[in-house]
Amino acid sequence: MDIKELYKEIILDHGKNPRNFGKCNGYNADASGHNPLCGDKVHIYAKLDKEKKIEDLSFEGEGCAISLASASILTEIVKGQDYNISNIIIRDFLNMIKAQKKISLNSLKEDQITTMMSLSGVKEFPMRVKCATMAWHTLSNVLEIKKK
Amino acid sequence: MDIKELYKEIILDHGKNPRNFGKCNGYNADASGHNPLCGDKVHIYAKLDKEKKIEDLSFEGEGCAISLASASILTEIVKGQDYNISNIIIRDFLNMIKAQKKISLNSLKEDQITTMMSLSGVKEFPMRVKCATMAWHTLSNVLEIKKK
Amino acid sequence: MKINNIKKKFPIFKKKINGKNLIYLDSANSSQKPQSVINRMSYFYENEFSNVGRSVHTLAVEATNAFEKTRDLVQKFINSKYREEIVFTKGATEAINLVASTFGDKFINKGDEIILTELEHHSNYVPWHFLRETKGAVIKFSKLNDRLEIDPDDISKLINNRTKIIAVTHISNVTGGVTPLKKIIDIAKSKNIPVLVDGTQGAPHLKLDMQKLDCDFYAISCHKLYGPNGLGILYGKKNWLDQLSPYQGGGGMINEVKKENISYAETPTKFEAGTMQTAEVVAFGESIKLIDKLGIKNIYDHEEKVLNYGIEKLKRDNNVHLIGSPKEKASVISFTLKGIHPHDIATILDDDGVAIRAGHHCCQILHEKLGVPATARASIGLYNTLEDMDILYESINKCKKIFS
Amino acid sequence: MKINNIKKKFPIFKKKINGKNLIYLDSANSSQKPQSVINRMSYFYENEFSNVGRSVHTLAVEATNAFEKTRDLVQKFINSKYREEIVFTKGATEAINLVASTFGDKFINKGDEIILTELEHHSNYVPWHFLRETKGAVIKFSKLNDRLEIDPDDISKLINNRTKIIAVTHISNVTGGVTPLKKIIDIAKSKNIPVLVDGTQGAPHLKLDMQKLDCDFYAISCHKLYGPNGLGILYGKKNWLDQLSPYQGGGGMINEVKKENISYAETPTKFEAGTMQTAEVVAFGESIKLIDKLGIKNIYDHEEKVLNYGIEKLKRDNNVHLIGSPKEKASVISFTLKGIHPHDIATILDDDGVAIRAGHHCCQILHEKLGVPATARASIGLYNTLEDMDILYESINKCKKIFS
Ligand SMILES: Cc1ncc(COP(=O)(O)O)c(C=O)c1O
Ligand SMILES: Cc1ncc(COP(=O)(O)O)c(C=O)c1O
Repeated sequence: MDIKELYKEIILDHGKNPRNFGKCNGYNADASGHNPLCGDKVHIYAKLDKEKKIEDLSFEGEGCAISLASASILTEIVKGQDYNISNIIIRDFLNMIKAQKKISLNSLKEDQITTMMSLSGVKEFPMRVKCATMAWHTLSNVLEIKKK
Repeated sequence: MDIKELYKEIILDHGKNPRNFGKCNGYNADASGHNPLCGDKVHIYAKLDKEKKIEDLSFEGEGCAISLASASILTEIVKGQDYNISNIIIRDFLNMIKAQKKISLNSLKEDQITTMMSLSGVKEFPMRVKCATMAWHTLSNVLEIKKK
Repeated sequence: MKINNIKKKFPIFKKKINGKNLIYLDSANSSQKPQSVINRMSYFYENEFSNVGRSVHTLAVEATNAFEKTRDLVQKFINSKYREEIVFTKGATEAINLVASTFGDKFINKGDEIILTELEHHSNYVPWHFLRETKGAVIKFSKLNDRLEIDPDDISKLINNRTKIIAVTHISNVTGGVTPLKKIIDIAKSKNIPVLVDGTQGAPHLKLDMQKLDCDFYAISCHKLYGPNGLGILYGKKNWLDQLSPYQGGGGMINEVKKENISYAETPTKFEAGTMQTAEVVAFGESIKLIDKLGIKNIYDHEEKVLNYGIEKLKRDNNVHLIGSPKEKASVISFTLKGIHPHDIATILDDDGVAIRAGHHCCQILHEKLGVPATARASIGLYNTLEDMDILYESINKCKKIFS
Repeated sequence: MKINNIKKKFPIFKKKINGKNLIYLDSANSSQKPQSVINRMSYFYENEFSNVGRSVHTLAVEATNAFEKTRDLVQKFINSKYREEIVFTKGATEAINLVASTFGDKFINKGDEIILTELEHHSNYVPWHFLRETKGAVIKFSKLNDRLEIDPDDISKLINNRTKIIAVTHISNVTGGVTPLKKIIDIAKSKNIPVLVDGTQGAPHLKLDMQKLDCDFYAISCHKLYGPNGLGILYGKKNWLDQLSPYQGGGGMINEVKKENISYAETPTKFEAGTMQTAEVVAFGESIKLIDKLGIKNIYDHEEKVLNYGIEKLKRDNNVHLIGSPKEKASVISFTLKGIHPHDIATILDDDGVAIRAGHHCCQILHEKLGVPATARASIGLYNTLEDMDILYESINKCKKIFS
């Protein structure tokens, strides 16, 4: 596969200018992820309201373009979703990367799906899968913690 | 090499009926040897007189035919010799086994040399070298200890 | 795949020993390797070699995948619940040292007791002895019965509230006796005592099922399983491995390293310090494949036929004394020959191409009990045949002739 | 033997990566293997395999001889005084763990100090950290100077009467800096403090002479020396090794085993518990032979030419930031690229067949000091060429284009 399939415009853009970077105001749940082999780190901050909706979502972290872009895209897409939908989005994303499944969410807009799929090239680069999935696993932890 | 070169009549005889077995009367020096890998053991007892002669010499031990025969032959040949000659005999024996050198001792009788040389077949069986040399190394220790 | 023709898959059997065919009866010491294992290793070095788990380039990715695939194969092979329960070690010896050291550090204090048996290999005694030296632990040896079998009732009697662990062999490397593990583990579980099984001799012959067996630790040597040198496996229940501290420190086993403190990776990574035996692990996958293809049950049945045939033959000879008479026995015939030291037997047999082992087989406690410093041991692998037993028998006769 | 044509002796270079030639610049991680090493291992398994040191049959004798012959070769290679000073281990990591554990047991007590440097690999830190955890030892990190060199004067200042050992790398696996060992060892000797050298990166590039260097311990990884996986060497002065207790317990390292007590074998046997990596040790002999044939000095000169050529090229690029500027430097170029994370560099380079490593290279202390979590590292082995540096340079340009 062409290396440019991995480093698409949109990924390079998110990697260089990550959206929702920093701690969002009034966050009430957070968790961190870490890949000890390469040193990549991510910290996810979420503000969850009583109706089980993710009111606000942001991240901090350091790492490669893939991991930053992935975290950035994650916050863009999941912000504003409710718990259940968020979990389905996470599952679909991980399935796309790990099991090469298609994303087919009714609640997502066409361009949101396209954005998520920009990361699908990662599946051809097994050592980079963790870079792409870490933020998503971490958000999953945030939601898990909050449930308890 | 034929296995019978190793197990010569004379070796089998010494192996079955070791000479000078047990503790000799009035021994005043002794040392033991041990091969941890196979469990062979030998203990040499010597009675040394003031003129630096080995008045009496015996051994106890357990092990294979080669190791028993070797200890038995050792006691037969070295008994009655003085220190210096004993050390030369030991050296010549070890050289024969390890470096394939000939024995050429003026102080030994023809048949004594033949007896010692009956063990020369061992050099073709590297794993058995220790069996054949242990008693000789141990006697060397006995003499070393006594010197101090 | 037919087991009858299996010798052909092991290149060493083309070799002549003193002009004779090699009759290899030293598999309990280390087994020979099939061509598939040897080739896999060469192929790996020639085409795929890289360090695993560290770099992101193509070779590293392929190597890491191949390495981890063997972990999956091992998981299936021993039916452990989680793949994280598989730790690669240098051998069974290291596997047992790992447990004795880390379990001992955490759970064994002065006066605490460790139960072993008189049948244990030094590798399942010396590591525990270290705890006697460093911690003041007490070691109790469970006595064998007259058949030289491990007796669960005797183990049961040794247990008290200071007992911290029971470490026991699966199959004796001297008598071939198969330990009644299920009984021992039931007793231990009823008293909440963990059990380590030295499976070095068990793994090559018996179907393994960790979930059914329910032991806490199980040690395997890959080189006795037709695999490469320098590789072993520690199975440990995840719950235990998670509790234990790392064994060796180094690259790959850390989470985060600071000047003041260090945090460690998860199980099993935290136990795999430094560069691993990548090529060996990858090649060991082929051993498992071979065993699976033949079927471990078929291997056992075949070996049992050879074993029983050999025993029957040797029994006919009054000069042969067999060591132990366990009711359930696998793959090992140890014996002494009246008036002939085992070393002499081994040398004379070797002259006929018959490779056996003579010595205490790293079981001095047992040999002290037997009252002999050494025994001769013929051990059987999947490649041995009835004919091998005939040649062994004839060669033993030759010993007697030489010594008559 | 000509070093210019040496790639041909390493079969992996026939391999294509994404359709391109393999430019292997990850030798500091693990080196590729020459055909002679691979063939020796296969040949051994196919024709000579047996366990060593235990049985008396022909195969066992041959295997034992082959095994011990490598010990002789290693002795010559590092010019140690006694062959007993060579202990075979699983790797440099195990070698350092062995010393930290056994030396620590005996000589390090609460409040005693261990001096390391900020340049150390985790394998030369975590084992000492264990002593901090178990014994309350204190670890002091000697600070690097601005060139990221180890500074003997700084080490000297850290020494006091609680200092028990100094453990220091020979060559940094990140900066390539060559440690002024002679100075450090002189200082240490004048105060009677033993020195362990992590020679993992030193051995592949520098002429070793233990008697001249006069360190107390030296750790080597054979897989970085063009040898097989899963094998390392600990050199220790006989006087030290004799004093230390065994590290792992098991078969082969004992003198006599009784129910109440155990006595151990002599150095080095007492440190070689369990079945050793026979095939690996035998095959490693071929690595030494290859290095000897080429001449380690010629290897160094060749690598230096490649290194300097590469550095000069990269220096021309303002976006490239080289890590460290040690005056004496061997074989490693670590760098960062403005605005591009090392992982992305490694992935893009891999697309061109260029295998480098990205990450903290098991040196988090150093990376914390640098203020970056990861760097990119191109490391050079004897098979690398000037052309490899050209391709590296072009591929780095491609990174910049993609990210522009
Ligand atoms: C019963 C038993 N336990 C442990 C071991 C030690 O295995 P290794 O030497 O492969 O570590 C052996 C093999 O010698 C054995 O037979
Ligand atoms: C400087 C240094 N020390 C120690 C090690 C550890 O070597 P190994 O992983 O072979 O045990 C390495 C290799 O990663 C190294 O580069």
